[in-house]
Amino acid sequence: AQAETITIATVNNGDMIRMQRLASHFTEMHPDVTVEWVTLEENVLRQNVTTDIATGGGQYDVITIGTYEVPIWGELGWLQSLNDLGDDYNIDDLLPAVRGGLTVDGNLYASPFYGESSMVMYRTDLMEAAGLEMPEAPTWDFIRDAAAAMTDRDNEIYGICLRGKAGWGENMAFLTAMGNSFGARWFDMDWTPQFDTEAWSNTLNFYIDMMTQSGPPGASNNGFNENLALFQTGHCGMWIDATVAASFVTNPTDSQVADSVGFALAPDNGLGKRGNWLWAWSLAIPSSSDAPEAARQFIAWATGPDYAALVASEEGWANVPPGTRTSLYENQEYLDAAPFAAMTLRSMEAADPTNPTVDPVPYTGVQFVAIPEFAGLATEVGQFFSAALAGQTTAAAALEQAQELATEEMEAAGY
Amino acid sequence: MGRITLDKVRKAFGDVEVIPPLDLRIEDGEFVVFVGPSGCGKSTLLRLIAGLEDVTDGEIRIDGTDATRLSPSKRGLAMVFQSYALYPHMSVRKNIAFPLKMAGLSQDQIDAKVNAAAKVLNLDSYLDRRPGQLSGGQRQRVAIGRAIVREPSAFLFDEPLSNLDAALRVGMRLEISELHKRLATTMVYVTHDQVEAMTMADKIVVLNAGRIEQVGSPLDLYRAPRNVFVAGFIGSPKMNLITGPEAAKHDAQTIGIRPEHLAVTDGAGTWTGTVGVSEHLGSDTFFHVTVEGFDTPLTVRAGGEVSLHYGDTIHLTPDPAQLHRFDAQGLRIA
Amino acid sequence: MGRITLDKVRKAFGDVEVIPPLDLRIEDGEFVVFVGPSGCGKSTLLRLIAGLEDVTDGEIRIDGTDATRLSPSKRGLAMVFQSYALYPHMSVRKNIAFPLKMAGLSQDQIDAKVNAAAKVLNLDSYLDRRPGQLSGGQRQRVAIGRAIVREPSAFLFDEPLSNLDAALRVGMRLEISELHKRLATTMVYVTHDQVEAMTMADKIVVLNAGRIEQVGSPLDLYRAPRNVFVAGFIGSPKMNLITGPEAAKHDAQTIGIRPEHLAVTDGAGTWTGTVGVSEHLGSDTFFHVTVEGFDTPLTVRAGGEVSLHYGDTIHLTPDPAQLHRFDAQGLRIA
Amino acid sequence: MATQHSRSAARVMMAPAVFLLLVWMLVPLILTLWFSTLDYRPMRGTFDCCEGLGNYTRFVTSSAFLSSVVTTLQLVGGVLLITVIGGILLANLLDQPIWGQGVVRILVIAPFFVMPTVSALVWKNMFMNPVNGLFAHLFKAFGLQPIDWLSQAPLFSIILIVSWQWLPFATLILLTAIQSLDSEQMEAAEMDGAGPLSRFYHMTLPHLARSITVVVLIQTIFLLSIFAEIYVTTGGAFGTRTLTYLVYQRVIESQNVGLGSAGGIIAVILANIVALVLMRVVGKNLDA
Amino acid sequence: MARAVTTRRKIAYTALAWAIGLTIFFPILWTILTSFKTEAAAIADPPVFFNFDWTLENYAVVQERSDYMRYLWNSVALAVGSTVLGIIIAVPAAWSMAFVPAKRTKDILMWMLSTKMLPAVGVLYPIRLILIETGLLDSKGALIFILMMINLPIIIWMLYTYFREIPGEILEAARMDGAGLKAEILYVLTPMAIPGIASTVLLNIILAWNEAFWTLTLTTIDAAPLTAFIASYSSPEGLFYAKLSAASTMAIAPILIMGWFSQKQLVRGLTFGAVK
Ligand SMILES: Nc1ncnc2c1ncn2[C@@H]1O[C@H](COP(=O)(O)OP(=O)(O)OP(=O)(O)O)[C@@H](O)[C@H]1O
Ligand SMILES: Nc1ncnc2c1ncn2[C@@H]1O[C@H](COP(=O)(O)OP(=O)(O)OP(=O)(O)O)[C@@H](O)[C@H]1O
Ligand SMILES: [Mg+2]
Ligand SMILES: [Mg+2]
Repeated sequence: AQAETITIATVNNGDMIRMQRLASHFTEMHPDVTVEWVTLEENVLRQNVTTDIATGGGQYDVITIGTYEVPIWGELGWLQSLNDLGDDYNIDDLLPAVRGGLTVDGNLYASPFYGESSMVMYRTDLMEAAGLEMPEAPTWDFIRDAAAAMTDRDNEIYGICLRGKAGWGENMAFLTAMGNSFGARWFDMDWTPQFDTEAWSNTLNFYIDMMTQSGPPGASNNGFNENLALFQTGHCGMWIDATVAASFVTNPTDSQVADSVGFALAPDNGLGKRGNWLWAWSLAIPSSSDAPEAARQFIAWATGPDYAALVASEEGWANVPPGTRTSLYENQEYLDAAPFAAMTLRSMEAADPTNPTVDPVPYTGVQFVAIPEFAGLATEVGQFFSAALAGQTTAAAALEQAQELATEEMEAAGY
Repeated sequence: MGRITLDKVRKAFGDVEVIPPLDLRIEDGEFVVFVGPSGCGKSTLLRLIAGLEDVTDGEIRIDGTDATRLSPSKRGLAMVFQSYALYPHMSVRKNIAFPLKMAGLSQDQIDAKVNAAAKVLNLDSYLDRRPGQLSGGQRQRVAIGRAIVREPSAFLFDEPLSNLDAALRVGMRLEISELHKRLATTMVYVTHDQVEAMTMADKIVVLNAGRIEQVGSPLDLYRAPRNVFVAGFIGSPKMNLITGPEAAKHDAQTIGIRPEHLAVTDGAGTWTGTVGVSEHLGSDTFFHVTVEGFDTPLTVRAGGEVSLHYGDTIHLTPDPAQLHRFDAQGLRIA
Repeated sequence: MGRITLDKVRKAFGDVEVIPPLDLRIEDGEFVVFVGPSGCGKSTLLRLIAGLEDVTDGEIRIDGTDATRLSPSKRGLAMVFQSYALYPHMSVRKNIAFPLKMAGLSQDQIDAKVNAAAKVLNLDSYLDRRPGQLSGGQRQRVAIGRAIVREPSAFLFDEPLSNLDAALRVGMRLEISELHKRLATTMVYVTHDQVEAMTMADKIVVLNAGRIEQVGSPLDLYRAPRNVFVAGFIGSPKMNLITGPEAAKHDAQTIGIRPEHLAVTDGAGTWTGTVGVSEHLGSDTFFHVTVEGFDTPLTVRAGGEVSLHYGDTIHLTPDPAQLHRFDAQGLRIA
Repeated sequence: MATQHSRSAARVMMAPAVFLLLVWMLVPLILTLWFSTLDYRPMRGTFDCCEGLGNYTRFVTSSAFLSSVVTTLQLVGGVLLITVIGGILLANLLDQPIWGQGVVRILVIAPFFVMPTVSALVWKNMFMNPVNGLFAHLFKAFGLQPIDWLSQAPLFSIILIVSWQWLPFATLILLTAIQSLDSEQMEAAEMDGAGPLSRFYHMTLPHLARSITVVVLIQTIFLLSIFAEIYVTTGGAFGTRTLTYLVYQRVIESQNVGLGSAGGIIAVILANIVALVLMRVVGKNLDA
Repeated sequence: MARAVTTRRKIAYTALAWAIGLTIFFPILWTILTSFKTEAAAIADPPVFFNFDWTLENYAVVQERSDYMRYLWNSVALAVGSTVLGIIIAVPAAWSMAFVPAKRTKDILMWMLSTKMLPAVGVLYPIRLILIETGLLDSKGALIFILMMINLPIIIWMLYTYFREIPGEILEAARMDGAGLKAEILYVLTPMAIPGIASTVLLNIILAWNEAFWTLTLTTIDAAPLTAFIASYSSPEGLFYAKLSAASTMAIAPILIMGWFSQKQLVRGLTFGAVK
């Protein structure tokens, strides 16, 4: 084969950077392929990748995208089908929920690199000091009370850290998932926005009250990274967020609280849905790629079953990208090295993207609505909610604005 | 080799006619000075000759050939500007060499000419300085040097001395006069300083509002100004101009008498007046004398040792041979 | 009401002594002119009096009280700067009113004074213009107006006319002289133009390298310069200074004779020389005459009608009464 | 100067710049104008003709539009106020005799060299973060409750960051202007009895008028398109969404190119109105 | 104004100026200091200033992840390239405006400036589509051209204000001396305007260096400059202050150093004809 160069666009998080580091193994196996990396912050990446693919720029051969984009882009024909990644790929090993989210009309359009759900991470020492014990499947009320009990503002310990930063992938991911457990939904079966419902009011008020009472200052600017930093430096009693965070908070080199972290399922309200989400960062090939074959080889390598072993041998089992393959959770070495593995798997299994809410909805997606308008709409709604969290407006007013905006947008979009 | 002819040359800036149609002949080798009050169009006329402005109408001929549409660089003239316009980023040597370089001369030829010019102008020891490191007089010389090397058919000077202080001005005046004697090249020189005009010119052109009032040798203008304007303009201090009944006595609208042609006479005189401010220069004294019936005081030049005081009454007698008479149009009555 | 006394005033910028200890008395109502070559310290001395520079040593008294450490605004003096230093963003009216406003006068008082000053200076019709819209002479008048309204005990002028053209300079010179006559306020005036010095001053202070060379009335300086420097500096054209055997004949190191005191004599004369360049001003003619044995040509002033030509041989006779003699130190021999 | 010759030369010499700028302005502008009349939503796969003015009405009537215009004006106005006033004071201070003036000037200039992204990141994380930020540490050291800058005073915080970047520019220009103030004029004012404050008010300030105009003009041009600072810090939340940012949201986040293009055209129109007003109000200062 | 300033006043001014200067500079200083800290020390409370364990580890980490030199080279190429190109186009235009002013000159200038007000994101799609059509996406050439166009109005304006201060007589002198238009601009105008041109160049290098919209949206690898480099550090997970600081320091250091070395030049020229 003649020499090819593939350009890979990826997010600047730990697993991806590790992949970048290990890519030399790939190029050893494929000396005819040169790999170029474009590592960007998540939002910049999404912006660049989206504009590129929407205008058919063909700048990238492999892109890192989430479960939100895959079905939409797949349907638009922007992605190449990945049905034949080779025999070694073992497609049936993929977790069904994840695989389902990446498949459109029976075609796999992206191969999951790692998957995640969300769960409760908490400080065992603080929980103990508060005289409480975390159940495996806590309720929201328990979380609220425990948070209040753990909070010690004088020592800058805040019972609960949650996402507050505006963005569809930030606070709205959390709030949408949380809303699911409160019986809330974005739209009814006629695509009518539902922010004027009791369920949403309960969700938002509960969230704001709890954060006001037990959350850290400036929570309205905290996203995943900010909360991670807070938790790692011992400022948080509990943190409900992505399961991948588990490996960071238990890693003693980065985390000051590594030895006192416990895990629990995301809370519920007894309505049959938990407030956890499902997400997978996946690798896909834009239709405009000019080196699809090499890109395919790369994806097969990076998301194939052997990659886990490679990471394990180079950096240890704890660093293996989680949440994509059943086989990983059957590997005892992994389960030993990753105390959070079982909880991660349970959380992922508890999320149901095709049937995310208590009442029926016309859309799929747990913490998002898989329609193109969602990102823009949810980001703006997120700004209303973030402002409510910051105390600049009330929950009721924020919901009203959200309802108004959503109605406007949905009408314009022709629903 | 330096004959410049202006034929009905007219210049308007937009709607404003700055120079109405004007004819002028400048002969080869002549030193012609344009004088006139500020804003009368001296610079404009010079720049028309140089080609730095387009003429609106008329024709400019240099040595007989039509140069009206020629670009400045093609006219074979050299110009020395009021601000000297030296190239500040070049050494004196480079400044002088610039026109030669533009003409495409070889480096040897350039060096030879620059050195020759520097010798003539006493600039040898400054050749490697920048203009900024020179005194005003030296800069002036560099500007002249730059003009000389081109061996132009005529030099154009626009108030070249007005930025120098009085003492230097006298010196440079002499240098330029000597240069003219030596090179015998046509020179057109603009100034509003009439001492310069008088001392340097072969021929003075007195301009007023773009019009030529008189053309002639300095002494012609001094002795026989063609009209009141020239009379008042040439000579320092100014000629005393008297109108009214006193002028009528001489069958004129205006009579003029220069301060140096008024004698202070003991006992009796033509006019009687009161001494006002007097200016003692040591060598001379200028009295301002108020004469009853005259609109303006008369200026009288007397020797340095005359002692008259503020308020003294004196008698003045004009030299009848030097009395100038002008008619109602302001023209000289012969 | 305007007596200024400098007592051993010394000024050094860092290590450089610009003005060695110097004593000077300026009487009330006097018009004192500082002259001297460029860089001799005229401006510095004026600025010391104004308070714009600190004296290094010595004392300045104004009307008998020690003003050495007083701030400029407290000294009751007004200054007119060479650049006029008008406030470009204010109308003429505002410019003139500014010192009054600063003094806290009421608007009525201000208006009255400004109008009075404008009348005196003929500025009535320009009061609402900006300085940028005025001619040089008008600006000069505004600057003076701003000084007048404060009714200072003395005016300080730093080369106020040097930015004006020759004709205007003559006019403004007269205006300032008249102003002095009218106000009878002390004026201290810096110039390097000796015509200004001669015509305006009651008392001239000749400075050279920060030292006073001579103080006296214009005619004193003209008639009896205390040393060679003053002799060469005062008078225009310059005094002819002759050294060598010719001077020795008069028992002097140097003898001096002014151009106007050299007579052109027919037949025979004291000195014989050859005519070089001659400058015809109409009223006068200046000849540059080379005399054998003299280092520099002599300048001779003759009447306007004398006709001598380049290369003619002439005889010159100095007026013995006007011959100045100087010793080896350059001091006048009485 | 102005001969036929030089005038035609001038036309030729202007041509490349004018032509390029014209193309640079017109081609995207026309494309944008065209897009703005389309239902162009790449994510929906629509590229359909003839929304007419629909996108414009939607953009203008959306609840976000008016507040974004107000925010833009507040941001630009706030930064101008801080930088101009701060610049004048600082320039005056730096004009005084001080030891190490050169070094101080270097310190003051430095923020101008910093990339907007970097400065926003540094301010947001290392200074304004309510837990780990330096301000928070400082507040705690004084026993105060740390402020969450970016949510409690979001616009002010952004104004602060942007002002920090532009203060050097204003200071430099004003400093040069102050130093060009004719010293004789100041001395004349002093002789006229004006104290330091009067001199500042009556001489320095009017002298600075022209430079202030230039600062305002140039900064406005740059400030109207402020983006990175908002993107990094608040992402347009908490009432910090400027018009530029709103357009960004429409084009990039909502992937509604038609609507965003309409917004872009409106932004161009508004910016030019601001520019015109600016020229009218202060422009005559430019041509003294 | 050569009156002695009392030492006391000078001390007071000095203290105040230094205090303000250091305050303004502090964020940069703090960033540089933090880049040498461990992540833990970077968020220590109370903050540590100098007494921490200095480490170069952050730089090593950053360098390992992204090839700094390539970004740096791209930044240099874009900044210098666009500026040089801009100057070449702007000098003749500014010459025309300054020395052959017409009635419309002022309007043209203002029009040029107004092209800078186009909100970049509004024309992102058109520009991208054009680049895709021409195959110039992620090419330094295209980006150099775009950055040049963005800053061209400023370059022209600055040069225009400098040129206006050059006495026209000198150019006329050159004409009289036989110089054609090219010689006039090349040998007389340009050398005389060197200080002005230099500061224009400096300012535009800074502006181009810091431009973060187009450089980010139109590049991937071949043309990606330091703004793209920094975009991959803006919020990585976990503790990142020290790494962010290291990356920030690397991104701003070259331009900061250049700015400091040439600050005299910059200060002298950064006046946009604001003075006089
Ligand atoms: N480029 C121009 N546009 C319009 N009017 C002009 C221009 N140049 C000169 N003028 C006008 O033409 C007239 C003559 O100007 P010119 O410069 O020739 O006068 P001048 O005799 O040289 O005066 P000065 O002694 O002050 O130098 C003046 O009224 C002037 O305002
Ligand atoms: N602020 C200063 N610092 C150092 N030296 C100075 C300062 N001001 C003036 N001098 C020096 O003091 C000397 C006298 O200067 P001054 O300005 O008083 O001269 P001047 O007689 O007014 O000259 P001119 O006729 O050129 O105005 C000069 O040598 C000058 O260089
Ligand atoms: Mg002129
Ligand atoms: Mg002086």
